[in-house]
Amino acid sequence: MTDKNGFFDLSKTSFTRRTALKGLAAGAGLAVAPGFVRYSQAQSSAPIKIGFQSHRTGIGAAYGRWYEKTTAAAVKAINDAGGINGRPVEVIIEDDGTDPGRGAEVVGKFATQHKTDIVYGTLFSHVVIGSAPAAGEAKIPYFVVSEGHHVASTKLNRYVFQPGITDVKSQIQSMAPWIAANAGKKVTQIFPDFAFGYDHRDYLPPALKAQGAEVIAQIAIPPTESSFTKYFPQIPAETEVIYHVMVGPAVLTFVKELGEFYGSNRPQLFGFIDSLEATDINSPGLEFLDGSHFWEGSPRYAQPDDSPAQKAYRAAVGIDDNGAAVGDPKDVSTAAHMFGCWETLYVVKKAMEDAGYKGPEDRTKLVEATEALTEFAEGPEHPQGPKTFNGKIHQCFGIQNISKVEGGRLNVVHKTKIEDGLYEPEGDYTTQAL
Amino acid sequence: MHFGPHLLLAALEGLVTSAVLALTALGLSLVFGVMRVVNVAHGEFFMLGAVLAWAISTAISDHPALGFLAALVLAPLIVGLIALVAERLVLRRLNYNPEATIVATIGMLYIIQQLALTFYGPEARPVEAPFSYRILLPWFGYSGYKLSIIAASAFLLIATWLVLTRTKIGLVMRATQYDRETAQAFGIPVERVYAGVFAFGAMLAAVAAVLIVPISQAHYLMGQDPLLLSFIVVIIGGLGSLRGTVVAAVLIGLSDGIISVFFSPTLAKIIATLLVAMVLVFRPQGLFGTSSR
Amino acid sequence: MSEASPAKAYALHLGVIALLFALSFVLPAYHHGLLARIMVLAVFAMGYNMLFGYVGLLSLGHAMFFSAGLYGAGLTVYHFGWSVPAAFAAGLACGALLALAIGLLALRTSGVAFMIVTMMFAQVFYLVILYFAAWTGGDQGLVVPQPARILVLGSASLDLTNPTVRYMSALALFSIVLLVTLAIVRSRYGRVLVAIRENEGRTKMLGYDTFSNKLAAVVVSGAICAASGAAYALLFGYVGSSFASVQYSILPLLWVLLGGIATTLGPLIGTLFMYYVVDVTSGYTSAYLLIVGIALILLVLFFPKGILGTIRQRWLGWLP
Amino acid sequence: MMPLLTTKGLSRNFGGLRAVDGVDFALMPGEIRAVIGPNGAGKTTFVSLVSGRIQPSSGMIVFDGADITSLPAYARVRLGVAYTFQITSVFANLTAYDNVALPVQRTLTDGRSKGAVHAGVMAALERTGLADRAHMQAGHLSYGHQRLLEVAMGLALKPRLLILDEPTQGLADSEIDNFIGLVREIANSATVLLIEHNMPVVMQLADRITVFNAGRILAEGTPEQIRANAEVQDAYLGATHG
Repeated sequence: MTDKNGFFDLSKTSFTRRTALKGLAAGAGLAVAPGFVRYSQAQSSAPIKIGFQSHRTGIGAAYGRWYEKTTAAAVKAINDAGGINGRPVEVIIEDDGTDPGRGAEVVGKFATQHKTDIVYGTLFSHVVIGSAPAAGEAKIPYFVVSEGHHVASTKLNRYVFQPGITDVKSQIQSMAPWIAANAGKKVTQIFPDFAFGYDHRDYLPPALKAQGAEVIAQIAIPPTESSFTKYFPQIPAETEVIYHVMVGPAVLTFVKELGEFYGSNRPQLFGFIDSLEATDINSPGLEFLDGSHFWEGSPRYAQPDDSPAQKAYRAAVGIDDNGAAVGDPKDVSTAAHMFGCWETLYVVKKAMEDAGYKGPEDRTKLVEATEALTEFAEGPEHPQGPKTFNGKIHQCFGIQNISKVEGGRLNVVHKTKIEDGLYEPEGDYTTQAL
Repeated sequence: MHFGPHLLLAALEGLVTSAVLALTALGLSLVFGVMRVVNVAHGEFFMLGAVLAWAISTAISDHPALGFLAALVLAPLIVGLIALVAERLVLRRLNYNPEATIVATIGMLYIIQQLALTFYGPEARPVEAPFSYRILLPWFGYSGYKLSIIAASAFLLIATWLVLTRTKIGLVMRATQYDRETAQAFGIPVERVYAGVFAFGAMLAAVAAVLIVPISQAHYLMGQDPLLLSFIVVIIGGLGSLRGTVVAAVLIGLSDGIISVFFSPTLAKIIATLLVAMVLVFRPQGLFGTSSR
Repeated sequence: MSEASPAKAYALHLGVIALLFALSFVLPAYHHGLLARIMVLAVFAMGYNMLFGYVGLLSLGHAMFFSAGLYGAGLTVYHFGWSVPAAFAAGLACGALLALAIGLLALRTSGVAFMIVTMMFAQVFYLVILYFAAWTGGDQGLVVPQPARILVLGSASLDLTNPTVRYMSALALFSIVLLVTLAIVRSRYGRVLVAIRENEGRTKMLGYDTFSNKLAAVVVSGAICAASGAAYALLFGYVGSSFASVQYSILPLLWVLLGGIATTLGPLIGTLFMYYVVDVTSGYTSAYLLIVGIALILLVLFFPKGILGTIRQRWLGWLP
Repeated sequence: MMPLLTTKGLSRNFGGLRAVDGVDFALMPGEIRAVIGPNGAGKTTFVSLVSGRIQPSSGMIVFDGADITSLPAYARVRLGVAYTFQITSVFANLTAYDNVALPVQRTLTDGRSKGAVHAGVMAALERTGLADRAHMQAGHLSYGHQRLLEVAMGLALKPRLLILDEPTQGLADSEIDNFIGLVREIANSATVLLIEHNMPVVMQLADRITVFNAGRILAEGTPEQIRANAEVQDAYLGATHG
């Protein structure tokens, strides 16, 4: 697994040595790691192979890099503790180019060439949906870390699971009570004019209505847009809260332009941190966000009440108290999502052990064992918090964080309850044939 | 917000888009007009300009204005040099064959994009504006830096226009554009002109990118949209017509801003794209081009 | 193009089809699956070559014809539960009709303007897919349900999700299109298309209505690309807007140029080559796009006529 | 007898220039008609109007009793108006065979001739003496042979009116003699309209001559009449030979 250190970081002499040393240390650490030694001596059990479909190139690359780091950390932790069923875990990475066509090919490649036991890892919804048929046909379990509602919608198939991160429908629903009670009753939504935005467009208004608040305007912004100011006049003057959720490289522009437009005299802001994943909250132009609130899956900044599990997780992945890579404060992680990789791998471990998984012939057993899971307790395996799992819709539900931007960092001010995000299942995968 | 201010804001935004677009498209238009080369990698030169601006301004981080000015000078020079090398190593050896150069520039696109991803990374990174003055209008606030982009672009366009029309360099370029063989017969070093034009075209894209990067971040995939838009502008404006390119850029930029006032944005894009396509269908020489040559 | 050696040409093409058939029984699973996909996409490239190679019209918008087939077939199955043959026909019809409409407009232009106009129409098509997200699934796309992907032929039913059935279906489509292409290219009509490519004005003065001929070529090309798209939806079960993006307009151009412009087998070879370059290099480095880029430049510098074009020029002049 | 081709008040402006200016012209079936005139007299523009390559500004063209003024070029070709280019424009990358096959298959489709493409092509190639070069690429033929191929393509169209635009330009003297024989043979089955600078060729071939000057018809008559015409001598022959 490669850690792409920026070229320009290397060009700064002060970093060169440190990066090199870090690399040496990591190599040495790997060589003496207990798990590593044990397997190289024992060689009795072949590794469990996990195919990691990663966004190495294309629009999702910033997420892909951090998903790889988290995965590497989780796999190391699992292997250090004896692997799965006593067998080491080996991760094989293929780039899907953040493209659904290539994604499906990559799933095929895992299933038939690398002959991995499962496929895992994808984030972007269109890649998940594009790859799902290939996984279903190859009958290979496909564990995604996407937060999309597609798995829970039961429109995919029985081999696709999302056990490590709450889906967006649930996230939105659990935000509504806090927004209505603390931010304001008249909400204007700004969202990207594609599927990710539609989840917010469709699920927020009913959730707010149930809390006695209302959405007074919905502003969709086309995915190709790189400048946003011209949409801001559509925000009604009586707006109390701007609910914003933008993704892609232009989000920084979005926030900066919002700042230029309103100055200090602005409505309340509530956003999904997706807007600013992998982006330093202290970037020039973002001062405007001070005092605003964000949804976070897992908090980017270390919190005073962090559990030991959370601290251990952060150390293992290699992020500092500000959620940036240890040693490079400019390399900000995708903390709000990438914990899902860690937790998903532990779910896989649990399900494989429950199923007595031995090899690809046991894949159906693995599916059934995963479906039988109901709860994940908070702990080293689930550092983000406790979760419930609905085996019928293959989706987990966890707590969500609402954080306030204060003094250039994000402080958690509210944690939702799991029940806030539960909804009626839309179908049942377990009735499908295996 | 009332309709008047809304329109004003849309127009301002449109002008900023136009200013950057005009520079980028002019680069494409020159390369296309003089060399008959469809440079698919033009957007990547734009991206390189932005990425280099980030690198340079990060290296010189004492004062944002200083870093930005250094980037404004250095980034285009480096990009121009890269373009020059590409021209020497690839385009010249293809004898500027139109189809072959399309494939070759697609190849360059992949190479530049991948190198940017490998060495710069997948994140969008901001560059601080040289100054951050917020102009307070009665209805809304507006970035003073954005207005300065319009001015800078206008200045560069006028300078380019003067070079093209008033100097010997411009004459030589126009002669080469008109007829390569004849120009050669008159002792014009066509190959050197081509190399110069290709580098200059890339530099224009890079300058445009340095200007825009303080308001829209450097990202390794940022070259795609400018490429598409520049193509449109070049065709609408008519080949090799500087005036046409600028007018078309303003037209596209403003319509992009203003149509979005009236329609849902995706629908607005559909309508705008369709309109431009129809212009091309019924006036393929562009709005300002001459019909035959 | 000449009347010589028809037997040789047909023998070669039938040989290629026989080889692909035989490969089905020996290839390892992964390559078996990959080749099925490559054959479907090679049909896309053949459709593109029809227009680009033989008529000399460089379109940058063929993704719209591919995705017209993709959505034409995928959406009729998804929303109306149409059968596989009906959905395939719907996809084909969508592509042909779209091509007719686009051809009527775009053929008023030529050269670079044609490139840009086709690119813009494709962009409109792409945005329309996003705009009607309620129907199309927008950028996320839709999964064509697995139970709907069963081809019922009389009493027999073929499950298109089965690897062998899928391979054979892809091969059948590929073979039909290959032989149809060969027949067109060797026909009088094919000769007229090449004449238009070489010198349209002169062709007019030989009594040919070049506009109608070009329009027919756009429709044939669009229909072939749509067939590929429809097959893709039915065989691989996913429709999505990324197949309508500019990237998928550039890909067939690359495949054709690599394999050999205006050669009947070039599209297959180009698609095959490109797929394996990406597949092999991506195993070694995530910077495989770099290698693709360098490969493109080297090819165009040293094999400007593509793989098969170079072979034809140097050794086998009779290749169609 | 009805004329095969008539034009009435045929004009064409390019910007301010009247390249063809109100030309009334008539051509009888079976004739070999030469059109001569100084450079820029409007000869090529005139035949381009007749063939439909460019549209007239005003006036009317009647072919075989039918008004063809608004017909596109390809439709006129199908009626039997064939045009061979002043600048050789054979399909350089196609074989000689394919070059001729294009017009042959055209007439077969139209039902204006019968048989197979192959027979038709070989007949046309044999008539022009190119049969043994059928499978050479046209671009690799010598200049003279390319001119002959051009004529073969015209012939293969089975024209009723064959327009030859400066067919002998660039040919060697020996080739010109062969060429004269060929045109005489063509005239057995088609009417020939010939633009030609080479006066000996004109005088040998033409039944009648039309002289253009400044976009108008200056004179028309048999070779003898034209040779004797003082106006023509002033405007044209004098200018060329004096």
